[in-house]
Amino acid sequence: MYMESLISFIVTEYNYSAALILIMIGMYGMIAKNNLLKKVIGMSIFQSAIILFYISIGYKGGASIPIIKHGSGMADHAAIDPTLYVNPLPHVLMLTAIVVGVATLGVALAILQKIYRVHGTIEEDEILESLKE
Amino acid sequence: MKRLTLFLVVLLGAYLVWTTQDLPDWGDPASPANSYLSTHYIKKAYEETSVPNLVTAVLADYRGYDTMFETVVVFCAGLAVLTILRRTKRKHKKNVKFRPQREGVDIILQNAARLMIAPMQLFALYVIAHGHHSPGGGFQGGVILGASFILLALAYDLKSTLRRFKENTVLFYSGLGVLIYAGIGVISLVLGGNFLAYAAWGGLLGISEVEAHSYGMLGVEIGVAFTVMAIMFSLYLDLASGGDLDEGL
Amino acid sequence: MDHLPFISAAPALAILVSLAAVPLIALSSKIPNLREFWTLAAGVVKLLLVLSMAGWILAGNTYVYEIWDILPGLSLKLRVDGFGMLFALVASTLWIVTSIYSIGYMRSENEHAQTRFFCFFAVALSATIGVAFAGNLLTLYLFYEKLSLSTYPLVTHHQDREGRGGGRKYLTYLLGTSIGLALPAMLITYHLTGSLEFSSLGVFPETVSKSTLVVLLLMFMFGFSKAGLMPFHSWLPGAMVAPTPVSALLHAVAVVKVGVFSVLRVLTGIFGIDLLAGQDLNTIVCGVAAFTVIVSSCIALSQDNLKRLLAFSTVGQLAYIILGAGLATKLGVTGSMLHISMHAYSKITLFFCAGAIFVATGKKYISQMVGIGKRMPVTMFAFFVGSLGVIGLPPAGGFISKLIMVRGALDADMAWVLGVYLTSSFLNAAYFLPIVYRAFFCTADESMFEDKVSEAPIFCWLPPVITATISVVLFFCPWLYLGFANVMFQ
Amino acid sequence: MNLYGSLLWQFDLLIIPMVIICAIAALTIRDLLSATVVFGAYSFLMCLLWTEMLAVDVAFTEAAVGAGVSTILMVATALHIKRKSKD
Amino acid sequence: MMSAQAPILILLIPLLCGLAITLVAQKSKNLAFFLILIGMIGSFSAACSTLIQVLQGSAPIHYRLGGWPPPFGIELVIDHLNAMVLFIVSGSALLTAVYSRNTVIVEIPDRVHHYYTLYALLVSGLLGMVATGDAFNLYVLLEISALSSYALLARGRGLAYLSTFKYIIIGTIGASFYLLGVGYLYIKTGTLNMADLSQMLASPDMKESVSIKTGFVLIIIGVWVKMGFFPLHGWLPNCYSRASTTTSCLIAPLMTKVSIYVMIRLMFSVFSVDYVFNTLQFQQAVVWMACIAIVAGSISALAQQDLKRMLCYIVLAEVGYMVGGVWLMNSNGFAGAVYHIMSDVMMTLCLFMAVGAVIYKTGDSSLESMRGIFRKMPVTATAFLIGGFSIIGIPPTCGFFSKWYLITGAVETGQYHFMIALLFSSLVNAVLFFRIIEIGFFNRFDDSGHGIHQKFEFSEAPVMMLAPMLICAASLLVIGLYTSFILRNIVQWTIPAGL
Repeated sequence: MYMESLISFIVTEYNYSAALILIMIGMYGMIAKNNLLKKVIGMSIFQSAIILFYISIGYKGGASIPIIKHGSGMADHAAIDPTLYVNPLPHVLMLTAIVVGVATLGVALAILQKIYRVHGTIEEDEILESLKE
Repeated sequence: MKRLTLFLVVLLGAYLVWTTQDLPDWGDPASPANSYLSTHYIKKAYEETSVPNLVTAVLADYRGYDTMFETVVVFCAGLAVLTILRRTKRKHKKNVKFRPQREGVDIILQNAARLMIAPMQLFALYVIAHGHHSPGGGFQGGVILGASFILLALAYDLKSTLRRFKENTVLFYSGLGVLIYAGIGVISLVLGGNFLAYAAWGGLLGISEVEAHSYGMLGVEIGVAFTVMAIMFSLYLDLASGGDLDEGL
Repeated sequence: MDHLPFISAAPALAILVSLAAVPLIALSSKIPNLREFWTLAAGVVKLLLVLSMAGWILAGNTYVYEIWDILPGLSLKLRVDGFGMLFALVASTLWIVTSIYSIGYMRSENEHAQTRFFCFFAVALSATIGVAFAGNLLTLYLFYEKLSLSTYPLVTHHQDREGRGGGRKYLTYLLGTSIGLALPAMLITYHLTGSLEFSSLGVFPETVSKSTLVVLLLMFMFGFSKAGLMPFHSWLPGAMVAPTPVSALLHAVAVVKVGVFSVLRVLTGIFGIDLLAGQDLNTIVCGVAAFTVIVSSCIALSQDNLKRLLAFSTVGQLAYIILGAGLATKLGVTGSMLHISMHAYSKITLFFCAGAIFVATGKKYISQMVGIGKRMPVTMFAFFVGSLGVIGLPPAGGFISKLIMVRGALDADMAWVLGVYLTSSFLNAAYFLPIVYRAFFCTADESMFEDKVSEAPIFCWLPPVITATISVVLFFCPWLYLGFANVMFQ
Repeated sequence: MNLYGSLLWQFDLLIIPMVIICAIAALTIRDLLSATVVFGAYSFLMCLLWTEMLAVDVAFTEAAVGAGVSTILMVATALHIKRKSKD
Repeated sequence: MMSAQAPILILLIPLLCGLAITLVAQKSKNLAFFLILIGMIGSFSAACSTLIQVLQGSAPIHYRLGGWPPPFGIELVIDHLNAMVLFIVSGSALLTAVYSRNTVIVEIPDRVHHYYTLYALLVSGLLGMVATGDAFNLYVLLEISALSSYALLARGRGLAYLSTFKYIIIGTIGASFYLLGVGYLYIKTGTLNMADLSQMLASPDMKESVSIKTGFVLIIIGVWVKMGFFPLHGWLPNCYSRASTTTSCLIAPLMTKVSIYVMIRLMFSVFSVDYVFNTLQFQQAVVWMACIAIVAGSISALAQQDLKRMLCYIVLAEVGYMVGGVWLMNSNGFAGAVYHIMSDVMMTLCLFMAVGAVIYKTGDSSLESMRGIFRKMPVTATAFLIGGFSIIGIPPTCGFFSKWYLITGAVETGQYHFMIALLFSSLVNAVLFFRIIEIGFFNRFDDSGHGIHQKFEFSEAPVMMLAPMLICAASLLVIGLYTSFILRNIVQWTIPAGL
């Protein structure tokens, strides 16, 4: 009984859980990693995991890609059955999020290169060491 | 410190995973997210905009304001990297220790690139233009366009690429793209509609309002493509050369 | 009060006059005579404005003027009643006298930054009048803070290390207590009563518990630390680093009296004397004040620096005034209001004399002043009259106010307060009279001054003579001030 | 138990562990160049996952941006700095 | 017709001007400055027009972007609260733009036009965040302002790159938390429009939902990261104090205040008073955290030897004021917080401008650089003084009145610890500013402890820096004197129902 509900939980929600686990991996990388590039990688993982979360929201069992079938044979203004197409809204939102992700990545990498040029290293502890001297 | 972070992260993760039991089942067509706004878009978008790709319709029209700022984000990132990294004086050159060295000229690579670039760009244009009917649109096409220039720079070298596509031109295109997008919005504003209300274009172009939506979207997708292409290339330029546009990877 | 309040901009004008003088003073910084003309002119105009209201006030009217609607339900408001009028009159007459004196003092000492001095002097005066005419507690607080800040450059005028220390102490005590104690007390009062208007009946409803009242009372008394109640008194001796005219006006009249005035306003206008007496809060007020009276007088006995002695004497006299109000009887409060003016004239005389001595001889310490009376008889005679006023002996005005307060103590059946009064007067006599005695009566070889020492410039000795004269005149006809004080209880 | 599993949910179960493994690997590999390449693989797997969830536009973008340009930018940076990481 | 379009013009004009700078002003620094000025003036006048419209009408202005009706398209919703914030944000951006004339050329000589483009983008991002009525759109604009601020902050002094990198990491965590929280809301309600969300969230089973609660917490944490609320504040002082003068003038006052606005908007326009304070039980804890933020911010400010760092810690303490005020759960505290948004923008701006002028003239930002300031730069010193008085809370500057309301709110709900924290911070601020005033007022001493009255060269900052600074200083007094007007006509309308 208990086991069954657990399995049902896993089966019905595993995609969300996967996204959340990835979010946590990314967050751990961002906070705990010593190497700044690793932090950036963690950041990208974090962001794409959130995108996964949103995409999971938009998925519909038994539906097709969100492009209306049209042209020959399909009446233009016939009533469209919403169950046939997956939810387009999360996709739209996540296109934006991907772009934001790459933008942030670019800026972070630029600053990273600058830091390397100034401090000669991108290990956080070494930078802090060099500041103390 | 690391242990503590790990512990906290695991704790937070476990809590968040636990909360998912409250969420609707994955893939449930009747979940609120899949039924409320989404149903409206699926039912009405084609009728209202004559664009069958729902993602494009929602992206460039219903939520066109978001997308404009998304383009601005790209533009902003390009400028940010430029402002942070770009140097015109080369006094710091000695500090760059691990500068990648280019050894010789790889003829196979160059010829392969030469063969590929033209189809790539053609495909990119197709992606932009056909975004109404198939997956794709300004972003994807723009990225592919940008990638074609990156490929050129990788196969040849940065300087010869820059001769074809000057840095100032890159910046000009990036600004131009956003300007096209915002300009379409402003013109609809001047034509008496709200900002980005493509329907206002109908009278000007002599087409129905529904068609005007479709054309408006094409226009903004082109704008997006300009900006994304230029900025993707510009990001590569600055990051690969460390900011002095001297030598790439 | 039967009469309707009289709506007029006169109180606001009286405040603005000295503010308006500030740009004029600043602009004429290159021409000292013109600069000082503006100062004096503003003083005279202010005095005339204040006097023009006196008749109506004596007839039992009040002037009301709403300056600005600053918070919903709480506006910046001026209201002139007898008590405010009394204080404003004291401050504006003494401003003129002090201006004359400071012209003499600053010029003969050749002080730097005189323009700044006169500017901030004018600002401080407008703040003082503002406190006097404040129509509610918020307005009072606003002008109170303005006074603290505008006097800082005056206290630290010399810009030396001593000045920095004194100034630091000055602001720490004044701002610290006003923000830390008076402001929250005001807010809690507002929360409890919904009003900050002064009313002779008090504003607190009966539901407020006694413990809350006690806490609020203490917060107000110590919050307005310009009143110098111990343990928040030590800024006053510290602030004596200022040039003498500043000490004279600010620490005999403006600053400290503003503190006392604020405390009295709160006691009579926010708490109300009926509440004080009824809830037995007056014992607390009297206890705190009596402690300060006795302790500060004892400290004054041991001082050698004349200005520090005067400072501690001021602390004692201020507590004396609060003690009078703490009796919570009509006579006690009348006496303490009256003592504000009497003490002001006497104490400023003493400060002027100390400054004149410093100008003429450069001496600061009492032990160096033996025999000075023979060289500077006018100054020292004024000093004598001033000290009589502080001690409370005829023929100086201080006698009258002290007499009324003593009668108030008898009325209130608080015999121990009577003891405090008498002890304090004895102590006052003990530290003042020896100075005068040794100044006049000493053998020739004891005298520390040579023949060439003579009176200070006329600008320096005339003002103390004037104030001493006023002090004596007030003994014979205190009716004006008494009238103002009595109006409060009609 | 109501299963709305995707068209290829077995496929889904195959990719998700791989994505997680790639994510962990990208964070733990000490050679930064390898880490960025593994990160490129992560992006690509992610893109597959989205395709399989019928988000074609997003997958297309991620293939071009995430697996393509982002990886190039990271490689470019990794080549400009010391390749070895301490953790 | 134009007035109907005013809401979009507020952020569109700076955006277009920013683009124009990139396109045409590559060569000319003067043209870039001219264009940014045009953009800011246009934005400010549009904001004024919107504010007037809001004040005249009683209902909020809805602007449909693309002409689509609200839940389907994005809309701008402008009510009293954000009309006020738009006005103050565009106004201070205009002042900073004027101020930047001299500093930018000195501090970022090579990239003036890019700097100004990013400046315009940041401002339009902030304005967009304030104007929007859509939860996801807020995220996009948040990222625009974040990205442009990364670039602006990175071009700072000293270790600016390092602190900016930290800010990127922390800021991304914050923004992503916000995004995740919006995801939780979307998954349960299926909508992103704020008004629509609040209707959906009003139903009883939503109130009990764990995921909605999680969504709320994630969103609030995300916003707190952005405003630097205790204990998520570590990045802020380093980042803002190392920024260049113009950048810190622009970002330090605006970023935190806009985040506060976002917090208020989300708490009361998306969720409801009942939900935030009755269903969730965080109220006490948040007020305690605000108290700690205030006390910790003030004490850290006291420990600083650098003027800008000191101001940054004061900003942190002020964030505590506003968060605490909002979470006090009564109308006076809320009014105080909203009023404080307005006054705090102006007073931090005033102080940062004054300090910027000192740095511009002396090249030094330590406390000692203020020595002799009252003689050398009397106008700057006056502005600094007024700003300082306002931070301390001396009447009639506006800082006093916001404190008045915050304390009244604390007293009314019996949360005396918040009152004590506020008073403590006032006292510490008094010490802080009088320490500086003392340094500025006294000269060096000679051996006997007397001041050396050397002749200082009268060396005031340029007019372009002084004028905005003085306007700021004057506005502190004006806002203070018009408190009653502002409260009656604006703040009173912003108080959410049920508070």
